[in-house]
Amino acid sequence: MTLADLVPLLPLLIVSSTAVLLMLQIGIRRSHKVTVVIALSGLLLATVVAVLMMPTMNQQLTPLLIIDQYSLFFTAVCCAAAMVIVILSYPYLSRLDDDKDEYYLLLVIATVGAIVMVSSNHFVSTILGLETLSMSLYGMVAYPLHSKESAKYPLEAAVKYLVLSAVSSSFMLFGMALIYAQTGTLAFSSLDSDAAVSLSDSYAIVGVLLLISGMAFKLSLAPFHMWTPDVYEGSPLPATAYLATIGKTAMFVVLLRFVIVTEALRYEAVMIVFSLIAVLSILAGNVLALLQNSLKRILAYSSIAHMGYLIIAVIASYFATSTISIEAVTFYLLAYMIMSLGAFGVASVVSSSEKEFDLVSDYQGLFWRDPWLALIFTGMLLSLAGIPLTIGFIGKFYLFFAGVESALWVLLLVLVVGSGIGLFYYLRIVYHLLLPAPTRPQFSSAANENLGAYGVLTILFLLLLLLGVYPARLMTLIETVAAFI
Amino acid sequence: MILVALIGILFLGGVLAWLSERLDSKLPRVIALAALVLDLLLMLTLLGGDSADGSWIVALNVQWLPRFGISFHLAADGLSVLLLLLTAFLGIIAVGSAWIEITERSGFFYFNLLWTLAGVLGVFTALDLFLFFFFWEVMLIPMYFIIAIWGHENKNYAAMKFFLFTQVTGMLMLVAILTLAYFHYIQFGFFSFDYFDLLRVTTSSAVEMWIMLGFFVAFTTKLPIVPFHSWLPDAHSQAPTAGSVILAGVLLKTGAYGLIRFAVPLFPVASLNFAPIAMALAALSILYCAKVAFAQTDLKRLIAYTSVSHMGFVLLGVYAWNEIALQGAVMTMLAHGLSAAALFMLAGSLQHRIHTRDMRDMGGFWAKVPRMSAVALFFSIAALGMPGLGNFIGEFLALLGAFQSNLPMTVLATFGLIFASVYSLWVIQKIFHGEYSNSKFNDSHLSDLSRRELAYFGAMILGLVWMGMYPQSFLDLTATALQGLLAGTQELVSTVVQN
Amino acid sequence: MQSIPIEHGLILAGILFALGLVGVLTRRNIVFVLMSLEVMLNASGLAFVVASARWGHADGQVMFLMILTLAAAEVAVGLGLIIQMYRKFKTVDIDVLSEMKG
Amino acid sequence: MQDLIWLLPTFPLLGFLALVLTGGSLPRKIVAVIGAGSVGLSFLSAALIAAQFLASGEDYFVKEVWVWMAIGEFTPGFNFYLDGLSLVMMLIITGVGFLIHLYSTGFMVDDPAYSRFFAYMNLFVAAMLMLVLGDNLVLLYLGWEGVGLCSYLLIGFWYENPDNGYAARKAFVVTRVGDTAMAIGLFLLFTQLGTLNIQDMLGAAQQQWAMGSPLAIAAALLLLGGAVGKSAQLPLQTWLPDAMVGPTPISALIHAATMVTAGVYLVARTHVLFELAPTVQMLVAFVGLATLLMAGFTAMTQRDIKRILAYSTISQIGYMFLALGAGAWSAAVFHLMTHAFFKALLFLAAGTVILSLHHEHDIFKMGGKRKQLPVAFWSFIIGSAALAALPFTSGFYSKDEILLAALAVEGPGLLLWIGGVIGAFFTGIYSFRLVFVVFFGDSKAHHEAKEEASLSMAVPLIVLMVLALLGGWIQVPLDAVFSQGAGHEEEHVSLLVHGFMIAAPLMGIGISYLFYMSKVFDVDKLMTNRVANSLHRFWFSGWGMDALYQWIFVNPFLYLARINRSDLIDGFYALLVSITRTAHLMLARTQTGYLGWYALSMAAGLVVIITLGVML
Repeated sequence: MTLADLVPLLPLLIVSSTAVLLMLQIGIRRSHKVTVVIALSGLLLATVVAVLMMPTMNQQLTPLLIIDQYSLFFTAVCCAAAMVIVILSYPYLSRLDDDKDEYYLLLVIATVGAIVMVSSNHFVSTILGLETLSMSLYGMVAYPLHSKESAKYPLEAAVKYLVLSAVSSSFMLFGMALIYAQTGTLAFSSLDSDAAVSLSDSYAIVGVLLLISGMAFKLSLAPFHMWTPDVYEGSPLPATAYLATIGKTAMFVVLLRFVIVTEALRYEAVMIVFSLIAVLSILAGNVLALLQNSLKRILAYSSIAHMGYLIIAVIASYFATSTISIEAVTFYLLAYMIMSLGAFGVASVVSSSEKEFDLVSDYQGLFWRDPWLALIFTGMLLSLAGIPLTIGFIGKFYLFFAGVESALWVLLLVLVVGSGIGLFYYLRIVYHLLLPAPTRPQFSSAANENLGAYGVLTILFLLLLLLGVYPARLMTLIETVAAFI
Repeated sequence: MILVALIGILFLGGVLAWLSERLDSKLPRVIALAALVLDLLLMLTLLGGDSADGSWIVALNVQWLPRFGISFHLAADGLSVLLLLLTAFLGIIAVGSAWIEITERSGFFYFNLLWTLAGVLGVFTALDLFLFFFFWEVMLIPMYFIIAIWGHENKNYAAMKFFLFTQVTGMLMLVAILTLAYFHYIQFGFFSFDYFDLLRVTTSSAVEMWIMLGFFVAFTTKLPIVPFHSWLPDAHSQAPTAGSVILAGVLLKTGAYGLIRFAVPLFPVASLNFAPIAMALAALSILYCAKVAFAQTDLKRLIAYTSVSHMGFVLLGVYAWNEIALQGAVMTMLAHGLSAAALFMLAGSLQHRIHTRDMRDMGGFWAKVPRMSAVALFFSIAALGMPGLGNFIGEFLALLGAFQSNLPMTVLATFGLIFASVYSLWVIQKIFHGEYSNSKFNDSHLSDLSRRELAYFGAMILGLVWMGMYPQSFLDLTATALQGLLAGTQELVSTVVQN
Repeated sequence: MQSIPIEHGLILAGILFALGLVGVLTRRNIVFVLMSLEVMLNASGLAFVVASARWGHADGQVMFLMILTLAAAEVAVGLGLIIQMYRKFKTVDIDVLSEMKG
Repeated sequence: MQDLIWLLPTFPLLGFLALVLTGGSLPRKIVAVIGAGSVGLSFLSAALIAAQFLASGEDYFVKEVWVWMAIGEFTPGFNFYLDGLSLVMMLIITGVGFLIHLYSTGFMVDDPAYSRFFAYMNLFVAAMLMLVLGDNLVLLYLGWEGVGLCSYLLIGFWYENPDNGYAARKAFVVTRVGDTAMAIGLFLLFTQLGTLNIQDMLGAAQQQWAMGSPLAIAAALLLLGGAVGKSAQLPLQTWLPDAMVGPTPISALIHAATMVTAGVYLVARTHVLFELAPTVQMLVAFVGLATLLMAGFTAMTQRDIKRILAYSTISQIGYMFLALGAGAWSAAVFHLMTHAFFKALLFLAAGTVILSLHHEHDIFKMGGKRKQLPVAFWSFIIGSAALAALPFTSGFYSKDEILLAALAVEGPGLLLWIGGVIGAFFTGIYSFRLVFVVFFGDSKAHHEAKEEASLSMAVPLIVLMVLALLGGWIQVPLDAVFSQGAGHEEEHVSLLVHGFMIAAPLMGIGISYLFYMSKVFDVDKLMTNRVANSLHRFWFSGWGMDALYQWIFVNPFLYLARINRSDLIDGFYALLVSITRTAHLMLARTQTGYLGWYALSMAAGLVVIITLGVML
């Protein structure tokens, strides 16, 4: 392991050292502002480095990590998203009557986990990254525990998340064990179709299914979705945002790599299970969200559905000749990150750790009270619904194309039906935004207080539109990146 | 470039109108009007440019999303130009009808109005199927806002229904488009969504039928045709007047345009095989909706159902697919655009005056508002297909053409003329004839048509008479375009028949 | 010497795993739930050890060490939460944590 | 001058526009001038054109104004076609029309909507002229629908009363049924013959269609449908009697003189088709016969003066159809003309009577009007004489020709002739029943009648009296039009035949004299007889046709409309919605919030998945 080997690890190292730095800073002198600045600069540096390294880098670093354009792409994306969440967290936590700094520490560590995951092509690194991520997330979910009137039920959320995700981890671990027992390897690459041993025989296939179930839990796919709404609702909004975006994305990248590299879809069993999961998630997610009144729960259920959409593209990747299905997953993950960050962001801008405004009715008439914020919110919701002019539409377009290319007509039909139902609850929120404002509004526009958050939301909104109208550049980038997986 | 200008002006005008509200609440309507008039003038420069070989008057084609071979391809031939003119004209009328009716949040209202129209213009000029779909969807959201914000008592339900119907069927069309594009990829080895590339795709008849159905459902939902029509009555009865005008006058026509431009030319064989069913549906919706219309008590619902009934003639004409029938369909689109819009505006101005749409409360208005009654009489007469007015030309030609390709369905459809007379005269009887009584409503504001209203009703009356007495000026405009479409499909069909 | 066939080891692990899972499902007391989790995690650890014995290289055992730490961490966080929970509700019955539903 | 033929419809049209656009703001004098004057002008020009045309001695004359629409070979234009037939029609329309307009200036003088009335009237004249002058069927259809519209507007002229509205709608819809058949006929003709220009079409038909070919039969039948609707013949005659609720001049102009005879014009115009379809032509004859008898019976039983006249119109048009069926085209047109004269006369006279009695319609509430209303009285005497076809009146000559033609038909000729004679007999009865009851006997008028009508009303009556008397000697220039038509050369018919034809109406008059004048027989005593009574009620109801249609068509339509007011198809989508809703509620119940339950669901999912995997 020479010094040169450390270069590809730079983003990872930067973020980890940011974490160390934060610990030191906390040890020396607590200051919310300074903490945020350190975290932001660390993440920013990591993002920039990742972007700069992207064009050239393609290197397997120890059996555990693969640093290629794909992993770097998502490293950059995750770090950027983490920055957004940091900026959103600042005003949210500012009223918390308790130490705020460790929250950012946890956040950064979680990001380390995420980076490890997106660049992992080995079971060990998968587990390593996953657990780093989850552990820190437990903390973030439970963070406002001490505050006098803690917003929702962080404790309940944390306990549920901890127990259930531990269960799912054990699923994954046991699955890995079985695969290992069968094949004697823990690296994805040595499980592919021309490997000496096949996964199909005896207990290895069980192992694969166990592994998939575990992953499905982390991605909150039906039938492992039940924890999602409760944990989303209970956690502080920025934590929810993190869970919903970076948590999901990192896991999905691992899933994608695993499926693509090992060509697990060769096995009928896996194929069927995936199809089943996709259909169940799309239907269950959308139907459950239908008449919800809690914004967080709606977004939770809708995330279930969106993950289901993505699985369709994953399935498509097996039949497809071109890489479009992989590009579809990549693009849609990015799109989903932008839009759900935006949606949660709007909610967290008006909320704070004391009082979260979570009911759809809280936002009644926002369009006339704070047009800009409402416009952003509307944009995010419409994008989630897949309406043109937004990035969400291009994402949907990718998914549809992937499905058509692989002739997955049934799944496409389910996708259409699901999105149809989805329209209803997204528009329901939009409709509330449009209603005449109530005489005593729940919250006043917070534009002046936290310009930072407004700014970052604006940037997200502009990205949403730009990539919705002219995504050509991004498309070509993703095309090149996707070739590496 | 001029086409981009046309669309851009509306998008910009919309934004301007919205912002200008901060300065003065009267400014937006002026800006909207200005933008539309400017568009209309620009369009007039397109007239007379139709080159004889049926090619395109103006075209613009630049790369947009190379990954999928998607290009930003706008073009207009006679047919498009005619519909563009209709759009701009009705847009102006709509602004006129909203002039005093829309008081709160006028800025955002005109923003939505202009963006809807911009989307429609895009639909009428897009020659890249992705772009077409893009605009197809773009026009929905602002329309949703118009209904959901400025609508009447049951607006949420109506707006949601409108959106779900059009959006879900739109997704089916997206799947169809993508499938077609993918087959193009298989056949020619590169991605393209360009109209002319996709015209060359040939697939197995079964596949072609399925793809065609994808388009058909989307278009007939917009048109609309039984059994996909049931969003229309709710949308219309709840929408503000200007919304109804745009909806009935322009949005419905996008469905018909889609059928003429895409559904049939792209899938000539499938359409040929499907024509009997399509025409049967047309006849069904003509008769069925005429009957349901007669039963309505809500004036706007009634007019909405009559719209569905009239659109049946369009579908009939399109699937007869010969020049007379097509010209008939186009004329019906134009004439119905005017007459239905006018009827909705009358209904709107009545509601604006007496705050009810329930015909059971009305009666004997002729004595109170003779001018309005005369205008209403004129447009109901037009709606029931009185010769000398536009609607007659359209329906007569459509039936005449259809008769040559499908006799029984045409005969059935012709009975629609009887039903039309039944409901049209019933409306006149119920509202304007009979004894006047104001027991059911407060008629303190029941005044006759103002100058402004007279002006735009007069314009529409002139339009209908023009269409009825000298339709040639419109027929000539579309002739080459339609003949081109016909010729194209003919040779495609013949080649397939040979194979 | 006669080595134990790998299947036996895996079956044992499987049984442990199942027991743990059942424990998580049935137990109301959160402490026991955490213990059952431990059982599940260690069951998979056992499976790894067995497997690495079959292939005769260390990967599996490394994995097992990782699982140990991981489980420790899980429990650490878990216990912390239990304490908070006991403070709030004066009970360790997980069913009190059911305010969010629907 | 001929080239100015387009002026004919233009004058009234301008009048219409002027009256509409001013919207009743003009003083009555000017309205009267515009309304009557425009028609007068077009009558003058019509007369001049007619003179010139007859002088020129051409067979026909076409003036192309502009191309209406041109798509492929479908090129109908606004072209005017003038020949003997359209000449006669246009003179009747403008001439009689002008007289009636003149009359109306007096009749409507105290009606609030004076200018609306004349606007409609002018529009009607314009449309009617388009109908008869159009050289292609599409243009004819335009006029055809136009007159229908005007008839609707004028029947419902007094709109406050819903019954008038009902009558108006009934008239429009019932005729629309016929029009629809006609429209289909047009489609058929164009699809088969490739043109809708009447002359070309007829020529093509003669070349392409053999005698009695099914296509010809279909086409003729469909056109007949239109004719039957407009001309109130069986089975579509029900609307005309109700149409009498309109102002009396309307009944005179539209529902006696001109519009209702449009059917006759259509058949005569397209007679070639009917000659190609002999069966249909025979059908025409029998439709005419049945109608004239049915209407004759009914007319005898009516009490409303205008309904009596209406039924008499129906039956007279029946005669015209009889003539058409018998191939005596010119006889039909000739009777059309004379009928226009005397029926207009009768209606206008009836108008004065009604007006003088403050809109009293029941003849048995009238009586002894002989003294008060001399003009009306003499009008009625002459009109009824002509109607009953007494010798030397105009009606005599026309009806005479018709009956002879009917007799000349091979096959059922005698039957047709007998029917016609019986009809004439009834005509005698009901026409003079009216005269006797209204003008003789003692005055039962409770309210004192107004004095004789104004000059503007008297003059037209006098003119029409002259025409009704002497119209029989007018020579209609139709030989060129129906050259190949079955021109029945005067074969010698025995004096007996003539005797019957003269005697029949006289006997009728005699009988009605015995009943209503000298009261030798008592009507009321007759009514006590149950058979006679029920017969009377049957006839009075117009042979129960209204009830029948109500039962067959109207009620089912209303029923269907009522049950499906809220669109069944919408129910399907509502069902989808409720399904999704229930699904949501059920699924939402699975989100219990209990950790154990969640873990259980995970375990269950795992088990399912693994079993699935192991199965496969």
